[in-house]
Amino acid sequence: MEKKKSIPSKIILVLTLLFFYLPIAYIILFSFNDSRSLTKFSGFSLQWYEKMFSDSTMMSAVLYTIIIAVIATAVSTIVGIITAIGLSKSRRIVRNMVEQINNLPVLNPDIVTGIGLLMLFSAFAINKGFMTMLLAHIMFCIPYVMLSVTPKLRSLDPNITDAAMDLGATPFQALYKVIVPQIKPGIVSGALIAFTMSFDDFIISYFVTGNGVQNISILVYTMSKRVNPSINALSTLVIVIITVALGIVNLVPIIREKKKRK
Amino acid sequence: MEEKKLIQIKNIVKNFEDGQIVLKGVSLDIYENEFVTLLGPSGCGKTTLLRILGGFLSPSEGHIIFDGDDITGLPPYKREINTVFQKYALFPHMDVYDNIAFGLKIKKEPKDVITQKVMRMLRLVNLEDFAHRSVTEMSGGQQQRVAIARALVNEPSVLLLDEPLGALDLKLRKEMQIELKRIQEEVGITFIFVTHDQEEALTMSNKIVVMRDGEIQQIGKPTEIYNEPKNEFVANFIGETNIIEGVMVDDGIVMFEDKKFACTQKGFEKNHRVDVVIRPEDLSVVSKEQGMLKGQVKGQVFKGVYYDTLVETRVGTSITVKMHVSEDKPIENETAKEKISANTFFLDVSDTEDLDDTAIVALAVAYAWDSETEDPISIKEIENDIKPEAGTYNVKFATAAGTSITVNAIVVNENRVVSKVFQEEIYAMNFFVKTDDILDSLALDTDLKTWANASAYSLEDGETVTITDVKYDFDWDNIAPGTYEVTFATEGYQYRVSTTKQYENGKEVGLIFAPEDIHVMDKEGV
Amino acid sequence: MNVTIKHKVRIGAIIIAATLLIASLSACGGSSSDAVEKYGSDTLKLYIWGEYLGQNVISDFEKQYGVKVIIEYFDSNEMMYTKLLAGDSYDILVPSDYMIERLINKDMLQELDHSLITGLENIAEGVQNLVFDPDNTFSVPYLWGSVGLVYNTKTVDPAEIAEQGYSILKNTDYKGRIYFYDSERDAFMVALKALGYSMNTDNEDEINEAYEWLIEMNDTMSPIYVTDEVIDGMMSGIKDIGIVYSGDATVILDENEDMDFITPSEGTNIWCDSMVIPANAKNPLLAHEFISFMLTYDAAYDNSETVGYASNNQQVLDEMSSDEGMYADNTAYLPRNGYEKDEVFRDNIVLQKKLSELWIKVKAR
Amino acid sequence: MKKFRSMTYPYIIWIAVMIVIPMILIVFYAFTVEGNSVASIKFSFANFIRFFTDVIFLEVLLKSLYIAVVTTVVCVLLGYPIAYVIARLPSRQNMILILLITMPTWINMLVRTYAWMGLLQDGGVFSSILSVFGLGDVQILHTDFAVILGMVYNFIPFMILQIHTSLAKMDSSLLDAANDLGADGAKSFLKVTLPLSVPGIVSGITLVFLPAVSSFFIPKLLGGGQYVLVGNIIENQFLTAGDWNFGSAISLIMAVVIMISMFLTKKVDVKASSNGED
Repeated sequence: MEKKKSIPSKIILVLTLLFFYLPIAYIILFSFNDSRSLTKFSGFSLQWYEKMFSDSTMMSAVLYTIIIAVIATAVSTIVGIITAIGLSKSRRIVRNMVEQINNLPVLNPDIVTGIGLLMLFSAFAINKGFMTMLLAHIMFCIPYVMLSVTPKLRSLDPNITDAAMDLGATPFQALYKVIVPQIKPGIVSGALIAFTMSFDDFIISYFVTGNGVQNISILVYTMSKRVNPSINALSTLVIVIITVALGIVNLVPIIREKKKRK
Repeated sequence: MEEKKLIQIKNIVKNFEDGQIVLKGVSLDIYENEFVTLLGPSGCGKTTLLRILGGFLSPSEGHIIFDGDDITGLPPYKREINTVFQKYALFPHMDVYDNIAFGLKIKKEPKDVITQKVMRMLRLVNLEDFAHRSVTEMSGGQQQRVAIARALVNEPSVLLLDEPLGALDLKLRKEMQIELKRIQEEVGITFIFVTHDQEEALTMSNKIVVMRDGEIQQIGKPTEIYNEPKNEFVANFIGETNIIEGVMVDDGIVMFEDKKFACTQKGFEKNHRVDVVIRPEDLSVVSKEQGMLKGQVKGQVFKGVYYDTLVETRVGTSITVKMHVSEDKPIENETAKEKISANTFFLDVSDTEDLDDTAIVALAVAYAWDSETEDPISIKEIENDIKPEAGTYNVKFATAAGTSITVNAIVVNENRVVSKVFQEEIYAMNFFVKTDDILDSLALDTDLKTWANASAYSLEDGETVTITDVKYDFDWDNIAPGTYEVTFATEGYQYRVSTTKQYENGKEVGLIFAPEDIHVMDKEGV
Repeated sequence: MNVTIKHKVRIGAIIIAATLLIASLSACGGSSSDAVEKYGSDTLKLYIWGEYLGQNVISDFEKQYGVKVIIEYFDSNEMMYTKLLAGDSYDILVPSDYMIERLINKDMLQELDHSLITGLENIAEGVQNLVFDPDNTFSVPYLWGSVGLVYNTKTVDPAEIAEQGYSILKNTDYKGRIYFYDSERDAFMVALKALGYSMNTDNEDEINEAYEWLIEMNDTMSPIYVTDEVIDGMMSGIKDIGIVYSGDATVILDENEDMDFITPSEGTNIWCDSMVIPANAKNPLLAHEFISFMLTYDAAYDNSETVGYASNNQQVLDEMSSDEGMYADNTAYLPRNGYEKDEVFRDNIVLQKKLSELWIKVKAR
Repeated sequence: MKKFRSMTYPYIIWIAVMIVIPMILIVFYAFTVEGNSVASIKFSFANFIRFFTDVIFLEVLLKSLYIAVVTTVVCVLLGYPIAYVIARLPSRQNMILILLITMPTWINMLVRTYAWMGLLQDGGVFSSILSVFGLGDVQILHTDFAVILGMVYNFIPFMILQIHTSLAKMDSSLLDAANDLGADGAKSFLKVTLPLSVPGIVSGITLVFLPAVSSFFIPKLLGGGQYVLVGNIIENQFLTAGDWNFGSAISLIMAVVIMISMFLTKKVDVKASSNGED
């Protein structure tokens, strides 16, 4: 009942966090190293950042990553919500079928999904590149959105739409005035997952991309052969972006709460 | 049944990390095979006390003496006490049998013995056939029984029950009450039962402990608690009752409603302020003449066997104002095909500050509508030159299309009635309305209050008092132009009386009661 | 209500922003209309080995022609080939000899229009009329070199390595101290040469012997299989011996004077990576310009200097290796010329498939 | 309601194209040979025969499974106590810690794996630490240890989160009940907490095992070129060797293997939670 922290548990926590954050700290530290060495820190410098920003391949990789993540998130969120709501009203068979298929990309190893799409695109002779990558990302993002929205929908009072329509709302007014606001938390978390999924994806992108379109992961993978501290700089950039994004998503509600209380 | 003390609770204090104090020094003795009920509203500390007894919480101060030795620091699993938890806390990964057997298995009792005991318990709570059912697929009542069996099988000398019936529907609840009582008598051990349901407490316990804000208000047999509540809180909490302020004139003589009555209480010093409690069933309605108290029937609720009749022995503070009803027609704007209507209105000087457009529109009953479709049209602009001093001012209402009407706002001085008895004042204004306004009204009483701007305040704390009563002598459905009187009143002295006969509202009646039915209690005495 | 409106707006904004970004992305690199009307498009898609371009060649080329170069890197000819099969289109490829041979046989290249290429005369002797494309019908050399061993003179006796050649890779004194090259071709080249066979053999027994050789090496020496990692590895002297491409060796020797390079007497793979224009190229005109540009002295110099491989431009080659040249006393820069045991890889799909499978088996042990 | 239903139709088409067809393609390719163009169809088991008749491929498969299993076990053994400790913290810190643990997972897996490359370098941070104990030139990078470490690092958060949720949503009064019925801390953990968190463990296992079996860049980056797991072979078949048929066959086999192991774990789950006590 009364929860307290014992010494061993403290130790466990400290070690855990150490384990999780050591590599990240390492990346950030060595992105400021003034030599190419990945083993000894010989002095502070920003040269790798300069190199990164002047390197058009890296920059375009960053750009592609962000663009794709943003679009994929937006699209998959909208589609995800609409479909989830639709399903919640659909016949059981339909729902189960869709949910089953939906789980395939989640349960399948990414590599399988990746090669599947690879073959799909070349079967239809679609030129691989930005579009294929975007489609792929949307494809694997939607299920995550639905997974986080559906439970919220289940917990809704089934009469609520009827109530709205009884009060004169058209089905779609009922949708965006009554349902959507209520499942908002689910939507937010779904969108967040989608974004990071897309932002971090390597395997699937690796198989479906082409024609010089690379996202950060692919870039890191192809560059990791040679020591290249700009990768650390790039990684630091990624870390910052993601941390900020998360910070916003997690802190905003808390701050709101605080405001409310006052 | 007064036997030896089983548990002594010695001024237990509990305050949580966040500083709030849940128990403020509670002391209580519990005897063998008693059925003790801790009764109180949520947050009164009853559950905390139970958890302390169970050993799930440790008190900040005080001691628990169990059978002579101090068990304050003893962990739950070393206590001869078992608990039936609020939501049963059955182990979802075990079936009924294993749930019940859990404690015995922990004690490493031989298999056959375990089977023996579990089966006996299942019989006790009559669930023989459910031994290997999964607890998750059982009804609330059944889970309840399993929880009890699981606790009892360990043969504790005390069983703690934390609102065990809370989750059940009314019918099941009633059954389980009897069931529980039966079990308690059968196994003959002490039950300590937590609830916020006074009826439950009254029907089951042989000792009730009424708690409030971490303090014990009263300890006693159900009858004592019911008939001689220690204070207003207990009296109210233990059921519907009439509580009247009064003065203990002398031993055996109490005065309320300016009349002296005989009563049985003694021992108060002279002219001591008291609360007088008369239970509804102790009052009876007689003809006005022979009543000890006279009043008017205010309403009746059929309660099944009897009527719950409200008798008002004294009207509350009231005020009467004039309602001028005219037949003025609305102003029509041909070009814009609009109609607009508003009335001259009175208001008090004190109203003129914080007077906003919505208030003005409400007072003037101003509104505009499309002369063809009858659709309402919003009033866009409101001009007024109202000043905070007596006088007549102009108020102009206009729609976007320019359709406008001008009425008077008549500011007058105070128009209020103060009542010493109830320490409150009521206040209202004369007002003008159109016949249509009345005909269109959906809830006339409320509208009248709005139009007359009627309100009432307590003089003690300045709180607003609700106006319960609006009287008028016109016929709502076919009102003719003219001037009418409207009276607004607050609630007066009302008595709850359980009657078998039905009385129509407004009937003048009398009330009688016997001296022994009056219970006098010290004002806020504990 | 306004909740969702906001929502919409936000998403709308995002999409707009995104599209703008794309626009800016494709725009950046100073797209100039004249480039468009001259070549039909102002972007050149280059598919080339990683770590294979001079510091400034690309930016220079972009400036000079007012175009944008999209670069994609491959780390094996096979990877590039598969991509092509998958239908990706590029304007310039820079694969190796045998792969070019295969592309030619599969009609996946277009003939070069020599009238559009300047500087063919500068091509270094070492890479003139190569077997797979004698008169540069399809390809123009980019960089070339050989494969040899880089070793740490502090820990490995030059005499010993000179005398043992590739066999030193099975010398258990150096167990756990060697980098082996992670590509079926080079692995089998080493094995076959060590055994004294031709690296283009398709004799089952010889191949199996080589396979055995590799397995034995793998089991006794616990080597680390790497590709470009070898460069940093040897630079910082993590291991003592490594199979290294001459150019990489040049860079290594440049960085770490303890290291030396040797082309074993058993012979080696003299290879040449050349620029070709695939059949499905979208912008062949610009591609030709690119080839010419890469033949110019400056570009060639930049490439050779940064990457360390033998230049396709004779003048550059001479200068680099001349006494005051930057690779004057760098044993790795100038490939061995005209040694009878050295060979050029020929294309042989069957062998290729077999090797790649055998190689996986070796590694997977 | 009809209106709402119709909202699903576009997505149904979408998944048909983007999910179902690719799966069909994999199966199709797996059972055919010759050529990556859909045009030339030759049905055969050749790919499977090739896989199962060759010890090496089986060895690779086994090795992948071995690595995945070890990873999973380590994740459970380390993840459980962590999750447990966190779950017992007061809600505020609890929330913060969960956030801290999820944070890294948001950051690119490749980036984090790359970081380990640097940390495990010969002469890098770790070997320097080791050299303090006179183990200077112990090879860490390019070893099983490195690969498993990398996988654990990348996948353990899933395990922790799963277990944590299962512990967090467990009604604390169950523990009170256990105590009340005579079980001390240890006993009530073994008989109540543990069995009730089995579902969490199982879903955690699936979340770790799945990517671990198929992962190919962690072994490539941390294991070096000689480190071949199923994932690497598949990658190689598709991107280097260009034999899509064989590649599909292997991924099909892998998928089946995974399904089987999932099925088995599920069974364990059912049993465990049905008779958690004793």
